[in-house]
Amino acid sequence: MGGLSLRGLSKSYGSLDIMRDLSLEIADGEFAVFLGPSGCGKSTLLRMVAGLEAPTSGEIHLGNRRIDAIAPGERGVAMVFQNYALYPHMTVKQNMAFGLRNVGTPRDEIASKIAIAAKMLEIAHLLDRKPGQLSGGQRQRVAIGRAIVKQPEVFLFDEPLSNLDAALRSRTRIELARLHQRVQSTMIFVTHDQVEAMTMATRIVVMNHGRIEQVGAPMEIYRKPSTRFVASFIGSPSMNFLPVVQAGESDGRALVRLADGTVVATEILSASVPRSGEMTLGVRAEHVTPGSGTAARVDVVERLGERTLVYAIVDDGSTIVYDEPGDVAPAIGEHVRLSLDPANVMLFDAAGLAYHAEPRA
Amino acid sequence: MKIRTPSTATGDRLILLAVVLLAAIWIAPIVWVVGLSFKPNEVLMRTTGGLVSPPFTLKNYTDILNSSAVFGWMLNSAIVAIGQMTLTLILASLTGYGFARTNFPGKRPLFLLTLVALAVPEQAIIVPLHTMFATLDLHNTYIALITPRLAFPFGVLLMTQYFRAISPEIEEAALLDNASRLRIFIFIVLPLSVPAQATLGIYTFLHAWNDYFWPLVSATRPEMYTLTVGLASMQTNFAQTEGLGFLMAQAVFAGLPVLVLYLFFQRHIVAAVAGAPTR
Amino acid sequence: MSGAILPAPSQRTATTGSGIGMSAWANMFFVLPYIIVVVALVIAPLFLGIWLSFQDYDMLGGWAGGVAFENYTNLFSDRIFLGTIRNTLLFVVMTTPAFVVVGLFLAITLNSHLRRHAVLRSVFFASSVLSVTVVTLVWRLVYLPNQGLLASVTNLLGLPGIDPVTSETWALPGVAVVTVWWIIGLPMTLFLAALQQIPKEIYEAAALDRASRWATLTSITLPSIRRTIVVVTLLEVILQFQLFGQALLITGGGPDNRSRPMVQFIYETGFRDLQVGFAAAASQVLFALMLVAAIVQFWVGRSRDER
Amino acid sequence: MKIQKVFAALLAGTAAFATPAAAQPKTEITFARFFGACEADYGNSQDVAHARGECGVMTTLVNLFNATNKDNILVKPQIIEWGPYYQQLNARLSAHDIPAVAVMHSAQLGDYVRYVEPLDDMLKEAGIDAADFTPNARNAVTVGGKIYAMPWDTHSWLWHFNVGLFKKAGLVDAQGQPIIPTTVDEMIAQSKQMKERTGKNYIDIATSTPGDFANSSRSFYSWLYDQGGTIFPSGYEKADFKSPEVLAAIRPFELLAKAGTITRGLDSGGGLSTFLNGEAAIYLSGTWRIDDFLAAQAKPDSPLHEGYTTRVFPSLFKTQTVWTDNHTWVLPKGGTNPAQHKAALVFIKFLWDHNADWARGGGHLPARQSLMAGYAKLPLRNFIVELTNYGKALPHEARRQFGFQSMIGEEIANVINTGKTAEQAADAMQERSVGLLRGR
Repeated sequence: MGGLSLRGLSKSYGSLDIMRDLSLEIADGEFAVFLGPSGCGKSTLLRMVAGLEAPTSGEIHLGNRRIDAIAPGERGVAMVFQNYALYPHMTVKQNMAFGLRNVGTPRDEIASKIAIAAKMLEIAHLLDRKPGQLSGGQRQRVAIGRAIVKQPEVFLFDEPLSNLDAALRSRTRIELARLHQRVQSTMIFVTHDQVEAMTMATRIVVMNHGRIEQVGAPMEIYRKPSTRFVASFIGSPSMNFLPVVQAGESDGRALVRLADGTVVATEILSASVPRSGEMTLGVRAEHVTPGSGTAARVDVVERLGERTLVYAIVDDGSTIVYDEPGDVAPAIGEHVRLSLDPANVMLFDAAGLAYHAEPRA
Repeated sequence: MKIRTPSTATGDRLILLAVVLLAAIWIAPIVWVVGLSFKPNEVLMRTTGGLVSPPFTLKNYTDILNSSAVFGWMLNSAIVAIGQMTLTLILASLTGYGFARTNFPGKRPLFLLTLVALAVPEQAIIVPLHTMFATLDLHNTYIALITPRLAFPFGVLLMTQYFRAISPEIEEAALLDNASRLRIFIFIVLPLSVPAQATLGIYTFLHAWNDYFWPLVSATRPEMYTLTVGLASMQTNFAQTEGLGFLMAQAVFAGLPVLVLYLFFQRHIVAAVAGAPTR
Repeated sequence: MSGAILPAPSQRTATTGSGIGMSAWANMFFVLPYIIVVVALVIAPLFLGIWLSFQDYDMLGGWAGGVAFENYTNLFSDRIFLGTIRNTLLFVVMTTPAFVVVGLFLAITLNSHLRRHAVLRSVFFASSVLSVTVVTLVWRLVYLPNQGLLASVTNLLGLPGIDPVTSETWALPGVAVVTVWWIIGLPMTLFLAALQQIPKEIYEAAALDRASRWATLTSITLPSIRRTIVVVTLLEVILQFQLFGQALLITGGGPDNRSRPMVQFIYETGFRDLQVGFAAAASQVLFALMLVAAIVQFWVGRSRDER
Repeated sequence: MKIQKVFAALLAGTAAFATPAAAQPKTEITFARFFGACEADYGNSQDVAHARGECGVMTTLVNLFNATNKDNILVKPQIIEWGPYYQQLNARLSAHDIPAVAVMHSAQLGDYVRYVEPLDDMLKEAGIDAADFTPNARNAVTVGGKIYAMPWDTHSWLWHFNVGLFKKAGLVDAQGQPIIPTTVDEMIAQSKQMKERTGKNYIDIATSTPGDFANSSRSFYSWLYDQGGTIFPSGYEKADFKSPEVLAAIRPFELLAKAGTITRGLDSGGGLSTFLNGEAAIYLSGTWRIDDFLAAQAKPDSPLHEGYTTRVFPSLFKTQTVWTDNHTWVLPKGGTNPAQHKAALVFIKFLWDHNADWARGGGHLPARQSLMAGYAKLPLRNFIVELTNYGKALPHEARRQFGFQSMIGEEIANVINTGKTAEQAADAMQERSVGLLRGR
């Protein structure tokens, strides 16, 4: 029932194109996260689904209804705003009841729905307070509660965690994931924080400049980013990018040479890689191991507890981050040699398109 | 940076001192007015000083209260002021919301019209306005006393600005809560604009209550007089020299209801909406 | 904050069509009643007034036909009238900043639930409830040469006497002081209402950032209510252009025409001397000045808005 | 329109509360006047003989008439503050909301002449004998040979003396009466002597507000007429302020100001209290103040207790004339139906019969010659009773008399308060008179 289908959506303000011909299917019950930097159009997309903005062209379907022409309140969606947008003059209870009253829900039904939601969100003791008397986290819960009581087919979240402190944010992430398990509704969550996307999403939609860069499950996007943009946006620390030139092939797999002359083997089919042009090698920190290979000098050491990140500078001046598995990290200024895991390096062409390793048959 | 705490305390005291001094300047003439209103007129012909020394009298007030018409005038003033205030608030709020948050063909020119109307001085239209109401045979009615002031462009401008400052997300939330535009206006936007409503309300009430020239030329039948016109009509031709105490008593008498209204309203100006303590 | 992320509401709805709630045409009903009222009660009389300004029309003597621009040419060769333009502009320049600064100061200082602040607010509002007749009567007592309160104070302090009633220099400032005293309540109240819209959290954040009082004022309070400052300035300019009663009743426009405002001129020519057409022409000049002032201010306020 | 009707219907209910219960089928006539309302003191009193002050006399007169008239007439006063009275009247005339009887200053009559009924025949019909008008009153209500109003009084311009100060200054004659100056030089000399001997100002005049500007112009007109001068030597479409007579009528103020013997910048309250407190020797004011000062004189603690007297504004030139004005009653055209018209005549006849009460209680000179002898017997009135023979006003043909009064008064106030010369004032008057007479 709650599958969402966006078909050929475009949005422009005057001559300014925000979004061009965007299509996307979100299955019923999915937790989809729209991820991208600010200005990428993810919020606009969400607002179009909500009905707060009209697409310049294109269609939006929810289940088997086309909803892009109907009023926001009748679409069967509920939204949690970045600033929560609670009604400041109403108590928590009134905030939650407003939407139900508007559609003429019987009084006792409203009361029971609020009671259930309040219990679920542990805000039952706050029902008679006004938003001004609540903490940020409490407001957040009320905003979610206001959405829940409407039992929408689709929940829309517009960066709802960005105003919370770090501890509260991670707790809320878990609660939202739990909530999704429980209500089983479709959820769309907009964020620029890849951690939120990775932790909560069943599917991530990475957006940039009004286009979808990639759609996929979190680990798929993490492992096989389809563009350099996606690769850089996902993962912490950010992926290492090193300029390379092609150095022929070995066994049908591409070889590339780093700036210092080190030749790196990859598992990428050389046939798939364009022959000419500058290339960039991408490799994540956990796939760089110290020991042999490219020479580098340790610049910064970041101890995160469960892992230690070492930032080392290669000859050509670029930085490589790698995981130091052991408890003993190298000293700053120490010279190390780094090898890149051939199975996990990827290449990007000048246009940013990614080429991934191909498992051997 | 380092010595902020003591300096803030000193600053607080200095500012309070300045405000209290200013308040003293502000209240002195008012005290004078009240004081004069309790002095016999004959005494005031010679001197307007010596407020604290006898003789005192209540005659200035009893003279007002003994006028059989005075409560009728007060009722008229109340009807006119409340009518004008209510209608102005409704008009200004609706229009302000329309300009601030909705869109429709011709919005820009219509808003410009409001700005133009803002700059029209009262004196420029009072003669044509009087003629118009005479043609419609509406003088000596409440309609004539109330309607000419309803076109209050400043009220529209004020409400427009105020509505613009309300977070649009709140309205969007209401939109998603399936509220109609009108419901949003009534249940969300209006309650949120209480401080502005109270301000505009006090101002229009005060303006209507103290208005003199228009009711003077429009309400010519004594039973339609407003309080200002009625009280002024009681003054003798030499009121300023012979009836100073009486004049002052009239001022206190006419001003008191507005002051009471302000005391009532100011709770809403410094309102509970945004001003509620966060802790 | 949201404003930075979301496009301005008008912009958004501009492309909306039937996307949100009501249709665009239906939204016009929000403003329609007011537009009808303003056209009937301001614009129509205004045009009648403009027509009158081209007539030789005496209130009792009757209508003597059109005179084209004669009323206007007469106006601009009338020394008294030109003096009233000067006085009016000077008065606006004197009072408007005072209203904004004093009003703001009072609003910011008294913006709290403290009981003593509520009392002080009432004090500053109380003078507004008096009619102009009484206000001027009391202030004439203050300004009375040699015997008045002001004279007593300046004598006591050994200052040179300031005599607003008979001094060409002090007449207009004297009227300005009375005006600020009389109706400071309005700007104060408007600013108070605006201050109520600033979320408390911002101040708490500033306090955590150990922002000084001055920094809080200049970087939080003032920017947050900038629109209201523009609106109050606009209102005060519009109101003070229409100075009338205080000048008429304190100085009568004198001495030597130094405090006669335009509206007094209009009143005297129109209602006392019955030259309705001539007064209408003077009204149009006032209207034009006010319109220019309003547009300039709106434009200044707007261009800052867009930055 | 529809909304208005609904609204009107809604309000009609409320209006009913404010409107007194409908009267019996009486002939109601509206009666527009200033003079104030004083219900508190006079309520329903009909004791005209003991009423004091303009307000008291008018109130009791109307009460008496309503209670005693045999024609079932009800006079409904429509009382308006004096300041904006004529503005309101203009508005009423243009809105065709016209009172049956209205008070009008004779100085205004010229401007309104085409809006009021000519009364020659009606006065006869009402039984009012126009031959009994004083010369001044007759002049005041006659425009182009026709009578347009019933005169009610003459009020004029006086010097009120603090006799005690005059004694102290050595300016009294053998009888202890103030010596009245007869030339400008004498007056200035007196003023200097007064200042030297008593330290007090010689002339006390209110000059700071529009209401006070009349004080200067009344004085100006008086001194101008004393010289046989006029500001309209060649028709009423052009005023002339360049004549020697005009300058001579302004000059005394310039000289007094230079001598520092005239009060500066006082408003009416300040002027009055200055005199009542014995701070000035001569107070420039009208006939209406005599009774107040007599009352003050009677009080032992009053600075006037040593003596108060009054004289017609003295001529410093060849003849004695003085500025006058009059309260009159007019019947505005269209204010009555035939029944009301009759009633209005009955009412003004009643007023006519009570003119003596007005003169006594209101302090003005009566409009009836036959009452003059009786009036002269009132305290101090013997000094002023003659002025109804020689008092003068601007001719009715002169338009904008209010405007001229304010303008002249303002310019003379400038002479007194800011040290302008008589020539400068006259030039300004000349310039401003052009604007006043422009149009129609």
